[in-house]
Amino acid sequence: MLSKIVRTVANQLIVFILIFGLYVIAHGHLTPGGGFQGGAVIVSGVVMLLVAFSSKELKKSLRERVLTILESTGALIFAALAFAGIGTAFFYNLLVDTPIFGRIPPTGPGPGDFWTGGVVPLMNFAVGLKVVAGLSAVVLAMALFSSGEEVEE
Amino acid sequence: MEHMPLNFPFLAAALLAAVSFYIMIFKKNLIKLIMGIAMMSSAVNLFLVALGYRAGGNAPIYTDVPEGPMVLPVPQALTLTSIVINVAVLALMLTMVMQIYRHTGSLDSEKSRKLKG
Amino acid sequence: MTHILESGYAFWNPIVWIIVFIVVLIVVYFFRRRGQKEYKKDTDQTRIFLCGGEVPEAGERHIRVGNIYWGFFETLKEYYKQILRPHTGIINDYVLWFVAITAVSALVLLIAGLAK
Amino acid sequence: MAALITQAPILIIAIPLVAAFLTPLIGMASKKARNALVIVSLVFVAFLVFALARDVVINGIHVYTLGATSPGQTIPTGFMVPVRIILEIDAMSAFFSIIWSIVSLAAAIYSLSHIANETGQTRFYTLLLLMVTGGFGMMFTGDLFNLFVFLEIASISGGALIAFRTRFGDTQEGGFKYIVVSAIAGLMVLFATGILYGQYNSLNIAILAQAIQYTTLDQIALALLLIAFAMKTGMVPLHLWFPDAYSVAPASITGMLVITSHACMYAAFRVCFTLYGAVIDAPVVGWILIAFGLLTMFIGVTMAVFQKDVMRFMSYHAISQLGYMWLGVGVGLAVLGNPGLLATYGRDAMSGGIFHILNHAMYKPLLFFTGGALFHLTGTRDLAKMGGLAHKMKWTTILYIIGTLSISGIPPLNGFSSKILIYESVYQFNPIFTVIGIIVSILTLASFTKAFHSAFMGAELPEYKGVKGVPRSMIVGMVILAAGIIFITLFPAQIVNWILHPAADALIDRGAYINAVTGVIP
Repeated sequence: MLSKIVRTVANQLIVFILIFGLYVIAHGHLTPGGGFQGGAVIVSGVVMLLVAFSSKELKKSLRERVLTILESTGALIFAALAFAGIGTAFFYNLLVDTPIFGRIPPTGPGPGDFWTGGVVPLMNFAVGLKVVAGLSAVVLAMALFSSGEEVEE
Repeated sequence: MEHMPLNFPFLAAALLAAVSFYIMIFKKNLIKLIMGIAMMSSAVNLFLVALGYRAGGNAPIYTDVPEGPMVLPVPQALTLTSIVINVAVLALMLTMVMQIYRHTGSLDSEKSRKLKG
Repeated sequence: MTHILESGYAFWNPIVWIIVFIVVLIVVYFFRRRGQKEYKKDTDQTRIFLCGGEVPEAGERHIRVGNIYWGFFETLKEYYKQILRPHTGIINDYVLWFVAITAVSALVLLIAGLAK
Repeated sequence: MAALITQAPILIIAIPLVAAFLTPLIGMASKKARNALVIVSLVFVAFLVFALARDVVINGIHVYTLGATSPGQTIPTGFMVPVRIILEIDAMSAFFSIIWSIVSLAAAIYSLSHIANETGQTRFYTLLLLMVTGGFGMMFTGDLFNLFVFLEIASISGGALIAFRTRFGDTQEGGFKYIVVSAIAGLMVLFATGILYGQYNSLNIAILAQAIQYTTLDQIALALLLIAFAMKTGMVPLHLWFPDAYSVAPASITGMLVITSHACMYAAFRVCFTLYGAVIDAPVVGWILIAFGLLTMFIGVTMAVFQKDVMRFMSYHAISQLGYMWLGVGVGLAVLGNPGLLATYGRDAMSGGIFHILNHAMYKPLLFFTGGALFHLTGTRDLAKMGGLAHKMKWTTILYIIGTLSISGIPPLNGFSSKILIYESVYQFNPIFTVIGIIVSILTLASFTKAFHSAFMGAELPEYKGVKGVPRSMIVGMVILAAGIIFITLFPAQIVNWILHPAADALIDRGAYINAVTGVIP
C-alpha cells in the first residue's frame, strides 16, 4: 500500500479513467477504439488502484466470482446479439433502419452520427464488459500470485 | 509524412523481426524470450499497418475528415485483432513463467528442461 | 463385394479375414477340448516352477521396461547418440530449428521458382 | 431440418462458444448441470456435423455468409464490398469436422472422471469448449485471417489446458513450450496472410486462389504457411515441442490435441492444393512433403522405441503416424500435374493418407486415453514403475490391445486398411518408400508390445494391490473411439466411397471451391 497522497489521487483519477474508457467504448463505431480498447483503458485504472492499494485490499472489492459472472455475461450478450439475426444470417444487423442506432449515414466525409451502426455499438458494450472483467481478473490473479498468495479456485 | 520513403516501414518491420528472432534464439531468460515474441508480434503488426498505408492518406474515419484518399481500414482491423490475441497469448505465457519460477526457482530455459529426449 | 478398396495391384476385404479368424478360432477350440481334463486351478499344478528354486516376489520377477530390447539399443547405440543430440529440451533450440527449416524451404522454393 | 442444415456451419462453431461462456455461470449453481450442458452441447454439435457432412457430400459445397444472405451483399445496398466473411465447407472440411466432433465428445466424457479430483474444473470445461470452437473454426473458415484467429483460439485454450494441472512443474514447462511454438507459428501465418493481402487485396481463400501469380513473395508466403502449419502438426525436425506438450497434458486433452494437429494439417493441405493449387511447383513441394514425411515416420518411431514415459512414448508414435499422412498426400501432390499418374495411383495415395488421418484420429486418442487411465491408477507415467495392471483394468487392457493392433496395421483392423492403400499406391511411385513404411510399422508393433508387457503383463505388483479400477466415464470415452475403430474395420470400402474419395477430390478439384464463392459475387 502506497502513501496517503497516492491513494487519494488514485481515488480521484479513477473516475476520469472510467469516463474516458466508457467514451472510447461508446464511440467505437465512429472513432478509433471500441470494446477492447476502452476496456483496456478501464483496466489500466484498475492497475493504478492495484499499485496504489495492495492486491489484498483490491481483492475485497473486486471479487473473483463477480468478475467471472460479468465476463460470461459480456460474452453471452455478444453471442445473443449475433444470434438475434439468425433468421437471415448469423451476425445480421437487425437494427438497420430502426430508431435504436439504426440511422444510415451519408457516404463521404462528414461528422459522425452517434445513432448509427446497428448492433455494432451494442456489441462494443458487451465486449467492453468482457474485457474489463477478464483483464482485471488476469491482472489481479497475477498480482496475488506474485505477492505469494494462492489464487482461489 | 508524404515524402517518407514507402519502403521504410517494411525495413523497420524486417529489422524488428530479425532482432526478435535473435532474442528468441540466443537469450536463455524466459522473460526475455517472451519479450522477443512481443517484438515479433509488433513487427507483424507494423508490417500489416504499413501494407494499408497510402501516400498522403487520411485515417479511415468519417468524423470531420478532409477530402482525399484514405488508408486501407482492413489491415488496421487485422492489426487490432492480432493485438487482442497477443494480449491473451502474452498473459498466458507470463502466467506459465510465474508457475515455472515457482516450481524450479529459476527463469533459465536451460534449467527448465525436465522434458527432453 | 469381393473387390473392395482396390488399389491397382491388390484389394482388401476385412470380411474374408474375419471369416478366416472364425475358422481358426473353431479349430483352436477343437484342440482345446482334446486337452487334459484333470487340470485344477489354485493347486500345485498352476504354481510357478523355476528350476525347483525359490520364486521371487511379484515385483522382482517382472521384467521392467529398461531391460526390454536391450540388444536393439546396444546395436544402434551410435544412431541413438546422434538422434538424441537435437532433443535438448531447450525452447530456444526449438525456435532455431523453426527458423532454419523455414529458411531452407523458402530457399528451395525460390530456387525451384527461378529454374522454372 | 433444411433451415437447420443451412445454419449448421455457424451453429457448429457458435454452440460450443455459447456453452463455453454458460459453463461458468451454471457451474456456480450445480456441477451436474454443468457437466450435462457440456455433454449435451457436444452431442448436438456432433449431430449437426453429421447432418452437414451428409448434405455436403450429396449436394456440394456449402457457403455460409456471416451477416448477410450472400458473400457480396451489403447493407444498405450500393456499397462496394469485395467479399464478406464467409464459412466454406467442402467434403474435406466436413471430413475433418466429423473426426473432431467424435473425438471431442469422447474426450469430454472421458474428462468427467479423469479430472474429477482437480481444482478449477469449470475453467477446464470452458477451455475445452473454446478449443472445440477453435478447431471447428479452422476447418470451416473461408478466409486466411480467420484461419489465424481460430488457430490462435485453439492454441491458447490448448496451451492453458496442457498446463491445467498446476501442481506439477512439468505441466507448466510443457504448456509454455506449446504456447511459444504456437505463438511463433501463428505470427508467421499472419505474416504470410499480410504478404498475400498486400498483393491481391483480399483475404478470402477462393478469391486469392483465383488471382494468385506465384511471384517471389508468394513463394516466401508459401514457405512460411507450410512450415508454420507443419510445425504445429509436429513434423520432424520441428517436432521437438510435441512430446513435451503432449505427455504432460491431461489425457483427454492429449487426445484432442492430436486432432488440432490434424486441423493444422488440413490447413496445410488447403494452402497447398486450393490456395496455390494452380501455380504451385507441385513436384518440388510434393517431394518436400515426402522427404519430411519419411523423416517423420522413421525418427518418430525410433525415438518411440526408446521412451520409458508412457505418454511420451505414445506422443512419438503420434509423430511417426503423421509421417504416413504426409507421405500419402505428398505423393498425391507430386503427381498433381500429371492426370494419368494421378488417376493410376495419386488419388489412391491421397485417399490413403486421408484415410490414415481418420484411423489415426480414432486409435491414437484411444491409446492416449488408456495411457491416461494408467496414470489415473498408478499416479505415474513411468513405465518402469508399472506392471501387472491387467489384473486391475480388464476393459482398458482390451481397449489397449485393439488400439495397438490398429496402430501397428495388423489385419483386419482399420490401421491396415489405410496402410495398404498407402503402401500399394506409393509402391508404384517409389518402392523404397513402401519398404520404409513397413519397417516403421514393424517397429511400431515392437514398441507397443514392449509397453504392453511392462505395463499390463506379469503378476499383480504389491504397490498396486489397493488401487481402484478405472472409473466408468473414462471407459465410456474409450469405448466410443473403439466402436469407431470397429466400425471402420468392418466397412472400409463404404467409408472410402462415402467420404474419403469426395474429400480427396475436393483437394484435387480446386475449381469447385473457387466457383462456390466467385459464382455468387456480382
